[in-house]
Amino acid sequence: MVEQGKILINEHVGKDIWRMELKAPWIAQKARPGQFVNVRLTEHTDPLLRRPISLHGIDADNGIICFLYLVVGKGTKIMSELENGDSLDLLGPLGNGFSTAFQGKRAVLIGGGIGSAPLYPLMEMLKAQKKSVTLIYGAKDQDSIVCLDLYKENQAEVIITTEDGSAGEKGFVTAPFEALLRNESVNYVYACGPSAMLRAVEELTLKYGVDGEISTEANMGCGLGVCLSCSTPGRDGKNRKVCTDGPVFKMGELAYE
Amino acid sequence: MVEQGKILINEHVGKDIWRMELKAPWIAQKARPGQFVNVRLTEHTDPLLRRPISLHGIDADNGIICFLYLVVGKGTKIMSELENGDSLDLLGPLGNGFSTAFQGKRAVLIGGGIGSAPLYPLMEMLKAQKKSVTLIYGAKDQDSIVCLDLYKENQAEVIITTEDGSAGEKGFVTAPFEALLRNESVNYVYACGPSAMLRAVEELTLKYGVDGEISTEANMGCGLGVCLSCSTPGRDGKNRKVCTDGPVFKMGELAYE
Amino acid sequence: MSKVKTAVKIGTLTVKNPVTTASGTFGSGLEMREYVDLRKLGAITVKGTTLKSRAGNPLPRCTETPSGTLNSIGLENPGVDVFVADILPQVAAYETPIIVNIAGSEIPEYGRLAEILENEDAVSALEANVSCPNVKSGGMALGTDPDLVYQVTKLVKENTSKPVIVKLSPNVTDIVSIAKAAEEGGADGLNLINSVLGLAIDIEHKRPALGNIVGGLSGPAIKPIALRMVYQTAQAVTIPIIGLGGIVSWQDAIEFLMAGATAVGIGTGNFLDPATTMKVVDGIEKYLEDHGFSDIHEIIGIAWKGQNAGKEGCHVCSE
Amino acid sequence: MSKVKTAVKIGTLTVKNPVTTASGTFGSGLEMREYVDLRKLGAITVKGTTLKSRAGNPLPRCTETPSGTLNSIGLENPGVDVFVADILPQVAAYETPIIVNIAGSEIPEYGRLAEILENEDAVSALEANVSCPNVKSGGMALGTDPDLVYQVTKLVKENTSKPVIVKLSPNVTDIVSIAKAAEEGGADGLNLINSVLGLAIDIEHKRPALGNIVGGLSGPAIKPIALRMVYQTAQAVTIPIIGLGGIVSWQDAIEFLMAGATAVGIGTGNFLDPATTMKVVDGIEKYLEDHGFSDIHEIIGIAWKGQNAGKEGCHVCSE
Ligand SMILES: Cc1cc2nc3c(=O)[nH]c(=O)nc-3n(C[C@H](O)[C@H](O)[C@H](O)COP(=O)(O)OP(=O)(O)OC[C@H]3O[C@@H](n4cnc5c(N)ncnc54)[C@H](O)[C@@H]3O)c2cc1C
Ligand SMILES: Cc1cc2nc3c(=O)[nH]c(=O)nc-3n(C[C@H](O)[C@H](O)[C@H](O)COP(=O)(O)OP(=O)(O)OC[C@H]3O[C@@H](n4cnc5c(N)ncnc54)[C@H](O)[C@@H]3O)c2cc1C
Ligand SMILES: Cc1cc2nc3c(=O)[nH]c(=O)nc-3n(C[C@H](O)[C@H](O)[C@H](O)COP(=O)(O)O)c2cc1C
Ligand SMILES: Cc1cc2nc3c(=O)[nH]c(=O)nc-3n(C[C@H](O)[C@H](O)[C@H](O)COP(=O)(O)O)c2cc1C
Ligand code: FES
Ligand code: FES
Repeated sequence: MVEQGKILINEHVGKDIWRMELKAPWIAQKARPGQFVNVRLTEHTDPLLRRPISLHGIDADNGIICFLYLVVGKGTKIMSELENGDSLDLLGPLGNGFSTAFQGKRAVLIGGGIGSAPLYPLMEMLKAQKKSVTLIYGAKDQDSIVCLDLYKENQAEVIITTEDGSAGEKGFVTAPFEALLRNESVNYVYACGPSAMLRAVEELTLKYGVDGEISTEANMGCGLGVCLSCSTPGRDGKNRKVCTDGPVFKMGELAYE
Repeated sequence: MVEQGKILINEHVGKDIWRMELKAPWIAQKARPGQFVNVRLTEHTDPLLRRPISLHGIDADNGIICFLYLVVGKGTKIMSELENGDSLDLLGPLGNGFSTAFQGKRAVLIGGGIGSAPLYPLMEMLKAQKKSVTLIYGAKDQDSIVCLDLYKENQAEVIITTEDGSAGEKGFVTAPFEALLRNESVNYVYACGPSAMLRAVEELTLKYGVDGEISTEANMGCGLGVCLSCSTPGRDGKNRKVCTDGPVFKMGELAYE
Repeated sequence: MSKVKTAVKIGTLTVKNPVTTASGTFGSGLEMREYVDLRKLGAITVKGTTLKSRAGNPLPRCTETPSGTLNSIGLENPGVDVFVADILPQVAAYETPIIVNIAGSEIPEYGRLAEILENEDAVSALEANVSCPNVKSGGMALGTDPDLVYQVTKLVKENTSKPVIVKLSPNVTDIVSIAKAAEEGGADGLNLINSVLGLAIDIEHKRPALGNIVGGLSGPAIKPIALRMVYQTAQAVTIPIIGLGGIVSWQDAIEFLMAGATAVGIGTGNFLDPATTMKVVDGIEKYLEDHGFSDIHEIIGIAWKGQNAGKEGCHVCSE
Repeated sequence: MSKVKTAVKIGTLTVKNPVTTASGTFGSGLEMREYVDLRKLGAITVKGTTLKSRAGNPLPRCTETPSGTLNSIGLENPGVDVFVADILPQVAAYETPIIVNIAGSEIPEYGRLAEILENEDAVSALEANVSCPNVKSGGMALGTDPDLVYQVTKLVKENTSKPVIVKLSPNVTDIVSIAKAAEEGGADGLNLINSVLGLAIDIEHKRPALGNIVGGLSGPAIKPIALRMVYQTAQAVTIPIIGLGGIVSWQDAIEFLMAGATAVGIGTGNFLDPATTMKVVDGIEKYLEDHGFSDIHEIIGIAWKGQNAGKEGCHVCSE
């Protein structure tokens, strides 16, 4: 569906990070955690393509969705310049979303940088299903850590790592994650972040025999499964479309070169 | 000069016609009636080229300039969507402008549609030089006639024609113009409007032996005299650049095919 | 129903309106059902099909350029057998003519593909994509050599009774000579243009932005190139042209029709707005009504047939 | 003064930085003095000059397309004699190397132009524009035939001691073969690309938007095409390339350098922001400093020389 979302809030929340709330009742009604929206930035032709942005908040009751986004280039810059009341052309919800039907109670969510965006609605859903949630949130530095209140409000355990040690443990998410795997019972793992992080997390889950899912990225042409720009090889030798077969894949499903 | 103008007013004043006031002290200081500004509409590349818009108001003391523009395509549409406080990238003032050093007292200004835009600051200048000014203003219909108060405030005589007769005389500017030429003493004529109108006006001035100037248009690439997109043949067989040799030319200077 | 006639013919195939999709930008059509009424399209042109399945090129396969996209998909597809068995019947259910885009890396493969598809009633026409390098002739694309284009066309024609469209590569000095070669080979129609060979550099990583290095430029950026080729070719051949390249609105489509295209294809435009095809179908019809035309043929080529047509000169030196 | 070395050579001509202007988009340079410090440019490439004066093409000569402009100026210019007498001395006062772009409608004219300009000390190099149709050979542009490009280059070389740059047309199947012909003819450098042949339709008037019908597409829209040609050509020749086509920022310029261009030209970019050349000069220098390079040559061609270079395949079919 193409829906014109109405911007309610567009605020600067961290280093180059913005949070946008939109009234988009149709998408809010349909969306599941892990899905994304393809955002059109202009009625003109530069920038041309839509930009995929994950759902960071889904409030079906109030018809509101939320994005958490990092300004990296011209598309996200345009987003950051929009004002309350402006409308934004949204195509979605797209993609498969996370599944929450795992055995056991304990889920570990791992977010690297802006990759934490889609984990918030997932945490809410897991909490609604009475699962216990630990978030491991890795970032460059203190200023890149945002929206933690949301987790605390929901009684999720939060472990922070930063590359420069300005908040939480110094280092990468893999250290506390391996400690958890070694010392505690973990039933399911969800991860979203840079591909190097996903690879490392995936190796640990395979090593410790824990199941889980990752949400991945690829440059997209269409987001609709028609262009094959996002086609990524799986371990079984078959390609998968990140936009429609993903962006969420089972741990170990994708091949890394 | 490239100056970032700050929008003070951007109001809808007639059928598809908008009036914009900008704080642009440098341009306001330098500009002469008949000059134009080349407006950049986006930092992206579509729409790509700047759009030439005449100076409809020049207030050097307060550092304010004014545009009167008709929304005809994507560039002018973007202009119409800008809000107070937004800034606009202005290149100018460009072009030669009108000359006001004619013999005698009586000037007739002829504006066709949005072509009336540059005539207002000209009228002000002529009035400051104690010339008497008659404006013949032709438009499609009543709703396309705007900003007449300005002329009345300045004690200029105003004659209106509309194609559908919804205001003033029904018909074209040429009828009252020829009546004037026939019955009264006219020392100098200025005209700006569609090229068919300019041609008709020019023929009449030649027929009645009156001097004057026209402000003309051409699709522009640069507005700076470097691309030769606007190069227009003169009667002497030599080309003229509308952007730097014009947009104002002497009556009879250009060749019409 | 409108009284304006919008049906056009490509060989023996009549389509109810001149709007189809650009191969590779609309999947099989099934993926777009949520956004597009497939029954309302003139025809569905499906993703390029090869004899054997192909995994395609390394990622990244897509990058954005000013008003364009560069892609290097590499003809990822399940192969013609899977297409015929699994996909074709589902698309056929929508009763819109299906044009199957075929590609081979050697000339005989085109004949084989035509032969296989000849048995499929659900296939309304074949579109031969000649933009791939011919392995046998040193790697230059098949579509850059009039002789090879002639051969491919002839071979496909010999192996099918269905209308044959030849989809030309724009990366040539003289599009008209290639178009004429296809016409002589028996083509029932032409499709122009395929994407324009381009490249982008990822300056952060100091390497080409695409995994495959070069890619095909598509989208509004190439519209003037496509229009020029349609304008020139339409005056030189008698077979109909499906014009495409950068169409994102009905106005763009009208430009192509006026330049001489008998039908139009929507490619990258689907990515911006998945309902672009529908808007173009409606927009063309409304344009014709509003301007008092009774048949779409009245505007096909009007830019050079009409009163206003001028003489083409050199844009550089006015010779 | 920065410690980074930005000087590059084209034949015997050394320019202090790699930034020049695209012929026809910067006048003689004099028109731009209000916006540009002419002394700060690597070189000024002036508007195309012909033996006799030319009035150019009918209006409209310019129209906008998505991220591009189509123009058909038709080489309006006062002729070489007026240029030499009236314009050249004024530009020379700025002490920046002047590259004179020359064009002929028959091959001998190129020789004559070279001969005339040979006497002018103020001229630092000649740039032969081979994009015009060759009247003698049926109207196809000179620059589409390797033999003719070879002949033109050789003739110009024979008539001048100054470095000779050949400016190639992108409207060819195989840019590398044309580039090699120029190199064999003795060219000291190449300029690529000239504008891409295109057309737009004015649907309101149902005719081509330009008075000349076809025009040259320039601006960001063509950047991927230009980069592809520079990338391919730089690997095939040993002479330096001035890369241009769609440069509007220093980042664009870095793309061209990484693709293998030794210098860059700014054309349509001057229309968007008359100070673009200055920003590109500064931006390149700053980029080099920020990334720890000491000489611009370290990044020239890095996209194919570097570690990250991959293998070029077919973007369509992954062959
Ligand atoms: C499924 C999915 C969900 C995403 N969710 C979020 C999110 O919630 N918050 C967030 O900040 N970012 C998210 N991203 C990344 C986001 O799409 C890119 O940062 C954005 O497209 C960059 O656009 P730009 O114009 O600002 O940057 P530019 O660098 O100017 O973009 C140029 C081109 O590259 C593409 N591109 C650049 N980076 C990426 C990337 N990482 N992934 C895919 N395409 C890219 C753009 O789409 C565009 O075509 C997501 C990506 C995917 C695939
Ligand atoms: C010296 C000069 C002064 C002008 N002053 C005014 C003014 O005060 N108020 C006003 O409303 N209009 C004025 N115009 C016309 C105005 O420039 C065009 O209406 C405007 O460029 C259209 O842009 P668009 O994107 O809205 O339309 P589009 O049709 O989308 O424009 C497409 C392209 O055509 C060019 N173009 C279209 N119409 C014209 C035109 N009439 N003249 C030149 N180029 C054109 C545009 O620059 C652009 O490149 C002036 C034109 C010139 C040359
Ligand atoms: C992602 C993508 C995939 C494509 N795949 C094919 C293909 O399989 N076969 C083909 O003939 N053309 C293919 N094309 C080219 C398009 O069909 C079309 O010719 C080109 O994109 C120009 O049209 P556009 O500007 O409307 O996209 C592809 C284009 C894109 C963007
Ligand atoms: C208005 C205009 C006039 C041009 N005139 C010439 C010319 O006289 N000689 C020439 O070799 N190229 C000419 N060109 C081509 C440019 O020099 C350049 O090759 C082309 O525009 C691509 O660069 P760009 O995208 O930066 O503009 C002209 C281009 C434009 C836009
Ligand atoms: S982005 Fe087009 S298929 Fe996934
Ligand atoms: S618009 Fe470029 S010379 Fe006048």
